[in-house]
Amino acid sequence: MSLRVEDLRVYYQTLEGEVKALDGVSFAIADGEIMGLAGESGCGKSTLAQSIVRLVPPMKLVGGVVELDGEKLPIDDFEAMNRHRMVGVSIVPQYAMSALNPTRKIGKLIKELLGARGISYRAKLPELENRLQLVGLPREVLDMYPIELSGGMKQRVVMVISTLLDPSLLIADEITSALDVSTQRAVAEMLVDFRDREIVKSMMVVTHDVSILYQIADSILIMYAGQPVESGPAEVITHAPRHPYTQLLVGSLPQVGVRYDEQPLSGIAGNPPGLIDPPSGCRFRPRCPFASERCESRPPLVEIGDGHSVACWKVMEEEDARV
Amino acid sequence: MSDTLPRDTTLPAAEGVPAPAAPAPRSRRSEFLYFALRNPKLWIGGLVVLFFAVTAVVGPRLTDYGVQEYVGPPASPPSAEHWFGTTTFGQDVFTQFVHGLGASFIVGLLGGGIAAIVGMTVGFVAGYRGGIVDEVLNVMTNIVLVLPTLAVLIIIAAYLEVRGVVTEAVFIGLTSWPWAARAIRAQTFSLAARDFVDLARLTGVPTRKIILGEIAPNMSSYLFMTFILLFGGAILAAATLDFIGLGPTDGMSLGLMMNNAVLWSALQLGLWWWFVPPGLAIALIVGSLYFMNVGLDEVFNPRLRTT
Amino acid sequence: MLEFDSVTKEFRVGAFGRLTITAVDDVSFRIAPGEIVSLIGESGSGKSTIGRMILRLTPATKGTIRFDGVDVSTLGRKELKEYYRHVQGVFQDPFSSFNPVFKADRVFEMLRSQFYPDRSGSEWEDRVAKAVEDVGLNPVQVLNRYPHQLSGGQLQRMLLARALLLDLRLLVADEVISMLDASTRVGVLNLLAELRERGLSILFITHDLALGYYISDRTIILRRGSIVEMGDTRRVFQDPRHPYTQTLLASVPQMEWRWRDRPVSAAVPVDGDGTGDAEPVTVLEEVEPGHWVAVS
Amino acid sequence: MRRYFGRKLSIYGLTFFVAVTVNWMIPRFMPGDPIESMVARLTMRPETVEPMREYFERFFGYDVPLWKQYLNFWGALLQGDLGTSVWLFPRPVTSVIMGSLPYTLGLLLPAILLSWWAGNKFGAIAARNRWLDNTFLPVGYLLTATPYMWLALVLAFLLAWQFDLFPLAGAYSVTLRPNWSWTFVWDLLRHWFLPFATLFIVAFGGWAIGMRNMIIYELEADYSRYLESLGAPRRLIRRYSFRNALLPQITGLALQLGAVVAGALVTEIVFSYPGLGWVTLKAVENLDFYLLQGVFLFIVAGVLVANFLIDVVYVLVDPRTRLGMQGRAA
Repeated sequence: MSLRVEDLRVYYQTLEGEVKALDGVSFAIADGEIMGLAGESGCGKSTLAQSIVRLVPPMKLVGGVVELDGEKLPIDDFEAMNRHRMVGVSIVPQYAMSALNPTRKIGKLIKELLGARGISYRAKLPELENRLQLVGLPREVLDMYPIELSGGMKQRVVMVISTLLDPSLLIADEITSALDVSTQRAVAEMLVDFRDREIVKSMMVVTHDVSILYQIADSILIMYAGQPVESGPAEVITHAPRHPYTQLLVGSLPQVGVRYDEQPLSGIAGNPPGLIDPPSGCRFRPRCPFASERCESRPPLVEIGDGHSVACWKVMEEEDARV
Repeated sequence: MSDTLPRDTTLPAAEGVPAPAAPAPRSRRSEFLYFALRNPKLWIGGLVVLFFAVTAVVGPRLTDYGVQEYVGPPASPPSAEHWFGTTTFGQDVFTQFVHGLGASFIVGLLGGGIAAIVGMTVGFVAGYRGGIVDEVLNVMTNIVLVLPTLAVLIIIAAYLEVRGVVTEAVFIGLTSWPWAARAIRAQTFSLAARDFVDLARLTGVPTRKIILGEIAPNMSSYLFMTFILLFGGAILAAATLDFIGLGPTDGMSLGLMMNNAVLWSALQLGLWWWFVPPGLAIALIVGSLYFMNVGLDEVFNPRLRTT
Repeated sequence: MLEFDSVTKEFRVGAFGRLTITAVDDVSFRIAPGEIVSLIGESGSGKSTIGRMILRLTPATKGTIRFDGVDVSTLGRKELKEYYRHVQGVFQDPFSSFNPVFKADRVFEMLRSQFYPDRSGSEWEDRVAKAVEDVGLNPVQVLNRYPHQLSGGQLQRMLLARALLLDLRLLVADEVISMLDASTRVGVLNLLAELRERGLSILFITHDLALGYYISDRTIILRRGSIVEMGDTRRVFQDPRHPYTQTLLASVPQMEWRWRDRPVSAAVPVDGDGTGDAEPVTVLEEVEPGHWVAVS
Repeated sequence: MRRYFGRKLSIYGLTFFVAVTVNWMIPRFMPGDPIESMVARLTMRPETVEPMREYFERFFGYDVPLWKQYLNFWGALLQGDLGTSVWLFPRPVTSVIMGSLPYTLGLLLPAILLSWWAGNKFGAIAARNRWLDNTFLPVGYLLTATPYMWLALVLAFLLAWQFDLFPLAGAYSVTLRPNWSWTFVWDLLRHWFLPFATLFIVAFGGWAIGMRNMIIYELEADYSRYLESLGAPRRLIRRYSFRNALLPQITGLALQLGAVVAGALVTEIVFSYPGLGWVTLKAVENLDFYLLQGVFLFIVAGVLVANFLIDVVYVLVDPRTRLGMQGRAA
């Protein structure tokens, strides 16, 4: 098991109260696995990505355990986490295009970053050049300032830096969403390549776009309002989801081949709930067409098939009926 | 399908891509008020400024002496009779002080006000119109910006035989606007690129109304802060000018008090009560204005709030 | 109805406009009444600039844009207002389309004061309520609220309601749903399709091929300011002739087939379509009735 | 790069042109007659008034058409001729200014450079220490708001009058003749210290506050967040932030020049320090307009030159300006 997250609770401190951005999140990522984390804005996916690497105020760890390769990560101890960052767990942030110090040449930045860990830049240089080649960049970028690179090039440099020390887990936070279609595919495939070459052991790809995950992820975790609702193999989640939210979500995605005049899609009524005082029980209840009284208590995430777990009373009933 | 549940979450903007920029709670105004009342920088600064403003208004009524009147024993230290002591000639320092305070506030309000109006006009027009208009205004702004303001003021004031507080304020206002124009231009520029401005244009709203009705309200806090800084700057500029002896030829000002003190050897005679109050008042007023500005910045700019 | 005829747009950049960038290069197309045309392109393709030129938010450098045969660049202040009575736009970012310091329904009031200054209070209110209901919103829940109290989907619908209060004939919809969440975007998309059924023409600008395919009758593929392929949406998607269209289609993430089964051979692009060498001069050639492809 | 400097230089050139023109215009179009007041001061006997006025009018070139006066003005200026001082008649203005310039520069340069350096260092330290930050912030704002002359007065009163640690006035003791002996240099330094300290302290407050605000901003920038995510040590992140925060402070230096020069003028007046400020006061007192205008031109020219030097430094330290200039869209 590369990453194991158990009942993670991270709240945001705000004026009106605590925003329960992550409220009891459990999942695991196996060695060599690419897990996709998807959901709408405000579901907690980015909070999850950030809190594993850099948990700072107003984020607050309320409970739960994060284990990497069997070792507990001190995610709420900023200094103690430094030992694990970049080596154990690394992130390619959403803001990758502006993540490089504008007044340092890329090579010097990397040199100073490595130097702070007592690693020799010169010894690492051949590998660094390899990696740059891997993402389609010439070695000359090392002698350039970020302003000399295009947005896409900067993002690739960040991908190389984040993975330079072969982290056990790489978190890719919405890295394809700002890109054009043709670039999106290239970058997404690079992530797979990183895993295939064992540069990183496992990966968590955070995105709002489920169809990207179908392309590159082994498994998918769907979150809603700070809680996981369904997880399982990518094929199952995209083509045979069981949770009503996942079903509606996947059903609302336009695909090339689907036209309004032939096969109109429908969205999900309503909006996600506020997370200061979320609905009790199942948080999808107010928008769910199948909601019943039972849903007033929170459904547990239960495994119903091979690696396929769902948090829904209705699904559990159906499963029970089948047995 | 309906899409009608109100959105009442206040998740930080980091969440997901399509998230709007930090949704504010129920009402912006009440949120600003909440922070304004809890911002010590703002109300401490405000109280100090208010204290001096009240002194400037009420003070002249507390004293029976004329500003230039020789009323007491020369060079006497503060006493119950003469709160701030007397000058080498026996003028009452307190009387001069409260009158000077009034002049400072007038110069500040008027000079700061004029600078704010010029700065806003130039900034709005340059930022909204762009292109060649922007280029020309920009060159103009840069010229006035690099010209050392005080040196220009000295030259102008030196040739004016009769100078009043108002003339002084006007000239200060006309030379101190460039940085404000620059800042407002930048803000306008970014606001003009927002879609609601395009939408107003698609509704046929004329340019002037778009600037005043759509863009300006979005930077009202910023404009207010700009005015506060210009206000403080004008007080300082006037004090410096007065100190060189180029202030108002009639009446009293805080800078003039210090000028007189130096001229009539207050330093050599150790008459500290003559020059300490005016300068201290200026430092406290202008410092408080700057301090308020920081407080306001924290109120309007959530990123700067501590805790 | 709308003719976009050999239009070029150059932007001047740098101090005193020393450099020029050609954002739109000799583009021509037409939009017929009741037609949804999707304009698909990546960043830097000039698609938004075309929309802004139609809305006269930015002037064209060369060429003419005609609406009902009238050159829109010649419109005076009064005529322009009449033009806006028929042609309106909705933009990408709903939160940027509303002035954050005012209540969201101010867009209706602004419209009234400019276009219907003589309408009385209650009659106008009824019209607004009707328009709001027409776009699937509950007036009680959206009127008299600040923009930040509403969701992106609600705001975009409000903007559509605003446009519908006029005698709208052409709507320029510039990436209107790309900032909305998956669960709400289909609703807005369907609403656009319904509006078309009432006779409205829509220029649907997007970077997302799936959205273009879902909603439009005709498709224009734009690249670096030029049209590379144009035709009936089904034909363009099912039988793409231009290599660029083919690459785009191969890159769209689908849930029906996997990328790994259909490799693209071309070198990995770093930045979509923003960089690269100068394009050779091309002309559009009709490869089948109504289906045009750029050839050199 | 050449374009960038070309643009800057043309702005400065234009500014100088405007300054000279204003300088020329003011005495001619302002109410009041400078020659009249000059003559009034200089003449003893009534019968000499008329010849005196004629002499001055010819001397200052008022007897030719306006456009010619303007050209002559430029011509004289380019030859370094700024007219004749009335106060120290018949010394040329240029010579009066040249005599006082070293004193002003001797105050300004160390005060500006040292306060900038120390203020930035201190601001960076304050930003990382909450207690220091909370105590320093009010003090800092008070310092920047302090009128230079007032601090000068207070320092002079306390350190020179009350405790007699420093001399109260002048650039050196009247009993000494300028020479390069230790006694004289020490005396010079003792006289220099208080005016210098005044300029240093007020400017210091401004730089420290500026740096504190900038560095807090930089520490929250995306690149700092990314470095934190990579587990980079705080030291490294602070170093980067400091360096990046220094860049706007360099621009700030250019913007503050005028204010510091003004501060130097009034500080010199308090300490009767024989620099340009003291000369200005004398010129104002003696209605010596030609001297006043000469000082004005000198200050403008000095500020413009300093601005240009700062531009050069900025380009050297910020790669963004250097690279952004190579034909990229601004």
